[in-house]
Amino acid sequence: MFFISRALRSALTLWAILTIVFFATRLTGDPTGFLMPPEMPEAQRIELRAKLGLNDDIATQYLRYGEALLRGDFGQSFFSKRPVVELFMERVPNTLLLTVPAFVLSVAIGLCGGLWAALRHNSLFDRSLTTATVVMQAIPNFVVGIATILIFSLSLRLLPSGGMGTWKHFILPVITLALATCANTAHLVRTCMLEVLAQDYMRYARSKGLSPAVVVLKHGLRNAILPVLTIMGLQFGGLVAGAVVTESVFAWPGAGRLVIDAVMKRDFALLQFGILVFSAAIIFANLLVDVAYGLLDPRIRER
Amino acid sequence: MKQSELLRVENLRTYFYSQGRTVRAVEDVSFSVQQGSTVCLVGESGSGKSATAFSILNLIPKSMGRVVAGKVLYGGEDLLRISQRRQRTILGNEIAMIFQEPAAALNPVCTVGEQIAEVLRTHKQCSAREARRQAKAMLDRVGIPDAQRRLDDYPHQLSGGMRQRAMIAIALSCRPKLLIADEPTTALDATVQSQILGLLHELQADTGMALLFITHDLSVVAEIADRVLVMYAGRIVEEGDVMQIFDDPWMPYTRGLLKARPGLHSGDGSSRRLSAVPGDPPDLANLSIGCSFRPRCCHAAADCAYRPPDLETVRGHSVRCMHWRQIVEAAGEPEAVL
Amino acid sequence: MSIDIRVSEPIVGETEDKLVLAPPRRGRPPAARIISLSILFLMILLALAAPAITPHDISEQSLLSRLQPPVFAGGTDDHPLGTDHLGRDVFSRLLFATRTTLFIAFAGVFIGVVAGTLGGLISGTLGGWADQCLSAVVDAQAAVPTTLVALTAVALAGTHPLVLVLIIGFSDYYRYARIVRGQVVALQGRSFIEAARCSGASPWRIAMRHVLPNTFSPVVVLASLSFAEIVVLESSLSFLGVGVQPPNVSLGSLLGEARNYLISTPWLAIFPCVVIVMITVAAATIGDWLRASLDPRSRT
Amino acid sequence: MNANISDIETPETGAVPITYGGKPLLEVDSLRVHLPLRNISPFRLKRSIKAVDGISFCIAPGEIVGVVGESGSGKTTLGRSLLRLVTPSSGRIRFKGTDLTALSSKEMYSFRRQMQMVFQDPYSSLNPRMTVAEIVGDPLSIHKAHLTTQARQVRIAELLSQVGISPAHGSRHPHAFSGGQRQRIAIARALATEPDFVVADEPVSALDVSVQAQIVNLLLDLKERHALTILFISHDLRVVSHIADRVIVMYLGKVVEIAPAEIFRNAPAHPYTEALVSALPVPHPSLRRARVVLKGEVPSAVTPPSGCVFRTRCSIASAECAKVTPDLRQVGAGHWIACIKR
Amino acid sequence: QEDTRPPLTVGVNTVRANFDPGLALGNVDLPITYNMFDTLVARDFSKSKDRTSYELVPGLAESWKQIDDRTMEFSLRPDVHFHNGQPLTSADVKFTFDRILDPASDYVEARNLLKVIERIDAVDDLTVRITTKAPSPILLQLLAYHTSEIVPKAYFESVGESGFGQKPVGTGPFDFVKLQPDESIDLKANDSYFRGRPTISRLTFRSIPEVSARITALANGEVDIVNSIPPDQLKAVESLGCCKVRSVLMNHHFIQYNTYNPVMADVKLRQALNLAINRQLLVDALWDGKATLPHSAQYEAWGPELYDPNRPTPPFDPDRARQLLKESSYKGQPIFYVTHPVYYTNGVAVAEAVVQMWKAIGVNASVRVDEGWTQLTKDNPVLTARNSSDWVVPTDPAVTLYMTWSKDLWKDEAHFDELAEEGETTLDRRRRHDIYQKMIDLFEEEAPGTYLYRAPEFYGVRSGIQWLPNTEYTMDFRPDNIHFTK
Ligand SMILES: Nc1ncnc2c1ncn2[C@@H]1O[C@H](COP(=O)(O)OP(=O)(O)OP(=O)(O)O)[C@@H](O)[C@H]1O
Ligand SMILES: Nc1ncnc2c1ncn2[C@@H]1O[C@H](COP(=O)(O)OP(=O)(O)OP(=O)(O)O)[C@@H](O)[C@H]1O
Ligand SMILES: [Mg+2]
Ligand SMILES: [Mg+2]
Repeated sequence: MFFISRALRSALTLWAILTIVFFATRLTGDPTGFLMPPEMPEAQRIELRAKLGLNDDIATQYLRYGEALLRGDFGQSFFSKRPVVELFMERVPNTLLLTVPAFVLSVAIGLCGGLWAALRHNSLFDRSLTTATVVMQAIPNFVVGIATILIFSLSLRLLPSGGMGTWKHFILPVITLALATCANTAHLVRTCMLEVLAQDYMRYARSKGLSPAVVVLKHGLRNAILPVLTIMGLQFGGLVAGAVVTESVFAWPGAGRLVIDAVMKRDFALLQFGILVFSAAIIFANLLVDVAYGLLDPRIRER
Repeated sequence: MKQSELLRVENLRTYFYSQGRTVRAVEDVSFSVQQGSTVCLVGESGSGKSATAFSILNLIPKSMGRVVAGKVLYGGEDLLRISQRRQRTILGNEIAMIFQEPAAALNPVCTVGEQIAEVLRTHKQCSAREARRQAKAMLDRVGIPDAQRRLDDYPHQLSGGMRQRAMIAIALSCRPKLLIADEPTTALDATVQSQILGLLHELQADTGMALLFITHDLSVVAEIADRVLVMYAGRIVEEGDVMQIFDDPWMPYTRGLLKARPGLHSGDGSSRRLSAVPGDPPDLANLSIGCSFRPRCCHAAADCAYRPPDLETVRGHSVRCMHWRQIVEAAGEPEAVL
Repeated sequence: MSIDIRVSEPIVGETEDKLVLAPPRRGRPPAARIISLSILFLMILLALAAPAITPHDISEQSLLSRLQPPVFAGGTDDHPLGTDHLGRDVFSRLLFATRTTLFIAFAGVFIGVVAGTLGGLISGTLGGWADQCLSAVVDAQAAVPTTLVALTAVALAGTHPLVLVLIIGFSDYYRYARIVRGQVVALQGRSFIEAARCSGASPWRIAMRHVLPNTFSPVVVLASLSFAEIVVLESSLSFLGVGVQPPNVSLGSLLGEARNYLISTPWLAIFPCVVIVMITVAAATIGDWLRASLDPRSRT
Repeated sequence: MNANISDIETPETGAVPITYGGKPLLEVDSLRVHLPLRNISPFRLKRSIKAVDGISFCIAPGEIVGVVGESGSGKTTLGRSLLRLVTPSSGRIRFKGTDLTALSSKEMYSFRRQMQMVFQDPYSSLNPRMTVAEIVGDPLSIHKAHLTTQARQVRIAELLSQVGISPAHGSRHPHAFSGGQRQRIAIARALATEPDFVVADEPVSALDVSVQAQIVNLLLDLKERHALTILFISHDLRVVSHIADRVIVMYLGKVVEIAPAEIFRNAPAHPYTEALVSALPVPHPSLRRARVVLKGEVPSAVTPPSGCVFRTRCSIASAECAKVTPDLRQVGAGHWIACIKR
Repeated sequence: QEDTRPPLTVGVNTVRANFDPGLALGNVDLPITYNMFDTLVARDFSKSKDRTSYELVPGLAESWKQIDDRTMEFSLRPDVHFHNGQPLTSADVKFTFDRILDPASDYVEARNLLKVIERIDAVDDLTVRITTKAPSPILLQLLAYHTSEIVPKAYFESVGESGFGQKPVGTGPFDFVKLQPDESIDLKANDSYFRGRPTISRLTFRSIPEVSARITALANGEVDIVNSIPPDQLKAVESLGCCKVRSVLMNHHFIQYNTYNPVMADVKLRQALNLAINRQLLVDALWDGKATLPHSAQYEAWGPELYDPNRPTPPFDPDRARQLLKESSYKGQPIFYVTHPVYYTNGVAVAEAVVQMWKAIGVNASVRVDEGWTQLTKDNPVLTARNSSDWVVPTDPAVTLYMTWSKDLWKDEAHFDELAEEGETTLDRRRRHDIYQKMIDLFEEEAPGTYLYRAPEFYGVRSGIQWLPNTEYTMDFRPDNIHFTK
């Protein structure tokens, strides 16, 4: 039941997002400028607008769109003339190929780094990590991306500069994507772990004569991971957003670039669906987090 | 009655460091615990009772403070200087501790069963199944109804009293020689408190373990103690047999405490006013040189401010006050509190 | 491996009080704060004074002396940090860029904080339907990646710095709203709020006088982190071509311009990067410190 | 599904038990506070905790009435409902003859001045971000807005010194004070509007033994000097029996006994009160003895036992106790119990 | 048997998602479609050394003859097959144009270009007849343009418009294999190509949007050729040691003034602005000296009959400009130069430079970057000037001049339009010469805009590959234009 109400609310959220995007795009943009070269005369543009159904008043357009949605038709791209669902389904796996390993990597690095820093609170490692996290968060993704290309690809000739293909193609974009969020995760794990370390149950666990590993991993991490988990849902959103930029840098044919293109060219149907997909993904990620939270934290379960 | 010494604490000194201040939480504390006896450590909040307990087990987090000096002799070994590995074989096994707040001390994400079994598996090398069986037996033992089901409950699913009993079950599962109980009944209702006290007493009689019982409640002390240590501002200010403390308190602080208690059968008629100990507990980060009770002491004299009083022992009854003789004489026998 | 929370080290021999009484170093040393504070202060000062102190006009071009290296790499004194692809003075542009970026970040954070705090406060205080609606809006916004929101919004509404500021501020407010709302709800259970109700304080008064000040700490921390994120967001927008546009310059747009020159003239990118890092690190440090000093408990 | 049985069977007593010493200041009649529980599933019936379940009593002016009972027995909820901090589900609260339950929150405003509360935890009852003077001055600026800044300062200083805090410390934040001092500040805040009635919810439970007596004395002083009426809630029987004129014993949302303090101390009638008193640790080691130990756990307030709520732990309970819900009945002067066996 | 021909990978800006030649007319599409499709009439760039002009030669049509002023008949080359094996017939040709000319279709841009065509008739299997609405001097040019690339009727109808865009089938040298939009498109050699067997086995276009990454990929050998190298990176590419830079002149970049704007309505102001621009400086500084200054709105490739080499290049005379400005009604009103953030190489840089030059003569100018700049209408108060570029192919003034300038920002265009319409329907060469020169005169006088330079496009090519670009964004990998030396 919890899920039904959650799902309803999510659906409502998505509808709201869709509506806002719908009106915002249509009130401010005209895709025909992007559909034809600048050299085309104005009459052609008007003809094209009519063809795309953009000359009707916006309420009519909205109703038409809503009606199509009810039929499960999300429209087609102005540019490729293909159903947007199809376009996205082609791209989403690519984005997942990038974001999922990046997410795993980021969590792994973040977890280990944060844990170690917390355990060695105020050590050199801890201080460097804290500084590094702030610095990492400060350097834009694309700078990291291009810099890694120049270093590993141009100078060292170790890795390809972009595109998909072999496993080597994954390394740079995944690392680029992971770096930004792993700094965040590490910082968070550190903070949470420090808090947990100060808890009575940690001392109590030690007073039972348990080994340090058991104390830290079983009693500490299991508690520290909980707040981290909540943030991880949000991190996923950040990752998706980061993917938009990273995909552009590494010529990665993912959904992020599709959406950027859609924004830039006012490809309405594509943009609407894109934002829908991203939002749904993030909402879903947060839902997963909630479920995981429930599984990991018995205190939540009964509520 | 011949008793042998189980634990001996010598000149223990523990400081906390926070926000650039040094909190002298435990200052030169010495005492010993005999096998099978009950020693009560009394003192108001912040007087360093818990700090003493944690120092004994070497559980002061490095990030917060240090055991600065002292020895904790247990079976000829100094618990503060033995290896970590050796320490772990003693903690939870030969010396167990019950924490002040069971709600905070039990790990919220592990079941009670897990938390009991964990100790058994660590110290007694039981199989998982055996540990679980023993865990259930322990829960039964401490009087938790429906123990089998409760094994799989999480701490938050238990009532306060049950949580405290679960802690006791954990502490007793390896049959320790010494149990340090840090205010185990403070957070509990009167009826549950009496259940727990009864339980501890019973278990102690069964297993012959020694009990270091920390509390701020003198009536609890009256109920269970053999020997009493009164702590004030990080120091032991009075030590003696329970009868000595209750019948013939020497330290003005102890006297004040005893007098300040509302009696169930007192205070009818004219004045219901209690005789309060004036003032507030001291700040352990800013102690003056002299007697730390001086600001609240109605018998304070000028020389109390100059040097700290030493612990004076007469007939196994020690007191840290320079003027105790005069004070006791002047007051005569304290009126019996009934 | 020995682990921090574990035991204090075994004591070796007798202790010398002097050694022991000195508290061990804890937390960020104040030096970091002072440095951070002076960096940020200096940045703000430079930014404010930029029009007066820049050696060149930021759009003053010298097409014949383009892409000159900085002075330490063989450039001339006239352009201490070299020139860009139109022969404009990088140093001057850097100062102005810092000015724009600081403005966007400060104003963006300000809008976010004000809007978010108000929203969270209203939502948490009123509860019921108002809460449901506001939370739904906040959820909706949290569900769309900020970069995308900003990208879409900027693409649609234009790239004027003020528009940017508004968009950035409002694409960020939901986080404050969430935190504040959570804090408000948590505070409802605290007895000093009950005490205020008991003395007849109106819900509004409780919200403003009793609840609001208690939400400062988390908001300040978040704001200092957001500060960094906003700087990064702004430059990502520049990268995607919708950030601050000429003749305005921001650190992000400098980076965006410089990205095609990373191979031949990398310093064009390095300078703004360094400034961004300095600003954000300083902001984070100061945020940390502000939080500590806003808390009356830690005041002595 | 027997969740509602006790509801049906509890007769509306109507008559308010015992008026002790003249015209009551506060009359509580069949007060019920059922707090809704957040439901796991909407398919289940809406459940609620019967935190206070049909309580009637009254308080005379200048009286100190103690309320004792185990944790969760509804003491705090009772206190909060008297001040309309939580809305009663049914029943009436008459303060100086006005039915508070019928008032809108606007109309309640003028009564707020006359009724105040002191909370259990002195650490969370003071806003950490306000100075002590601000805390104490806050009710003044609500109810005495006409005061000049000057006059307000004077009043704040007065209040602080009344509770034994140096007015010079007014600019400090609460964290700079010890627990006992904080509790005194909280009392000063409660006194700021010169109330007639104060609910003191466990005001000494969180305090050190050595400081408890100070607060108790302060409250006694105030009662004497200002003819303050106090509802003193505590689980510490000793303190309650010491300070109170009459004691109300609660168990699982119900009153099981109301007795004058001496009777409560010396000859409690209800088996629960007996057990409570017996559970008290002895005051002196020489008095160690065997005791009546209550078995079992307090039942859930969501689904309380039928009939007498205490029967599950009562040593003298019989089958009848499960069927009959005992009413409060008078057994002596000002002494009422709810038990069919005694 | 084993294919010993090397594969070739090309790094391009972007690989889009639709390759229907009627739609894929963007600069980024042409390099790809050009290698999959053919037109009836082909262009042969090899005759001109710098490949900025071409001759029209038989393509899919073996020969053609003028039937009357409005009709032309084309004989198709026999034995041409589409990639899917179907032979090319007149039905395909008819279908190709009919699909575009259908007023309900999406081919708005293509239809605008081909609007002169009235009818296509299939005379027999290998003969088609094209009837125009009026005599058209540029019909062959139009038929050689990308919009006129021939698609297979049967296949197109079976997969539909969007299906065709995804899996195009043509007659060209390379056969579509796989498309991964925004990543790459794979083509393989069409060994039965009617102009001969291609010299490369596979042709891959990889999307690499970042310049640095594109250069890196070239340096690494991940790709063999890249396009769109900014002039500032030429040295970086050359210094790699493994690559050469090839360049070719493309179209003109110009500035267009909004003469509807009350400020810009003053011709003296416009002339002053024109004179204030130091074009040579732009060319030297921003284009590495590789751009050229045009002789007004003319392309040499128009041929000697239409091109007048004696027209001067636009002069730079700041003093005269100041003078004119003083004489004009201009009173310091703001003048906005609107440009797209990335559309043109150096677009923003030039804008900033030009604005700087305008400021130097005392004009209150500033740059407005707006990625919706193509949509700005004449009544937009901000728009006073914007940059744009003209058409270099089809190489005829009818296209270059009329398509560029009879647009809506030039208020007094009536006479210009009349001339243009006449020029479009006049077959007489001398008359056309006069018409277009007249139009250029008009343009120069009225100054609705000004030409800046003819911009080059730079390609990086790994050594060992002999390949030349054309004056158009097409990249020609037909057998005669790509060879390997080793
Ligand atoms: N981590 C810490 N950092 C700084 N000071 C501390 C820390 N832990 C305890 N203290 C201080 O040390 C002193 C002794 O604390 P301790 O916990 O031993 O008191 P206690 O007697 O157990 O009190 P209570 O009855 O409240 O449990 C107190 O003044 C306390 O403020
Ligand atoms: N806001 C609330 N929502 C739901 N249940 C509540 C709420 N407040 C109290 N309760 C429940 O109501 C019952 C009575 O609570 P109350 O706080 O009045 O007891 P108490 O006698 O004051 O206990 P204590 O001695 O622990 O303070 C308890 O079971 C408690 O869990
Ligand atoms: Mg303690
Ligand atoms: Mg309570």
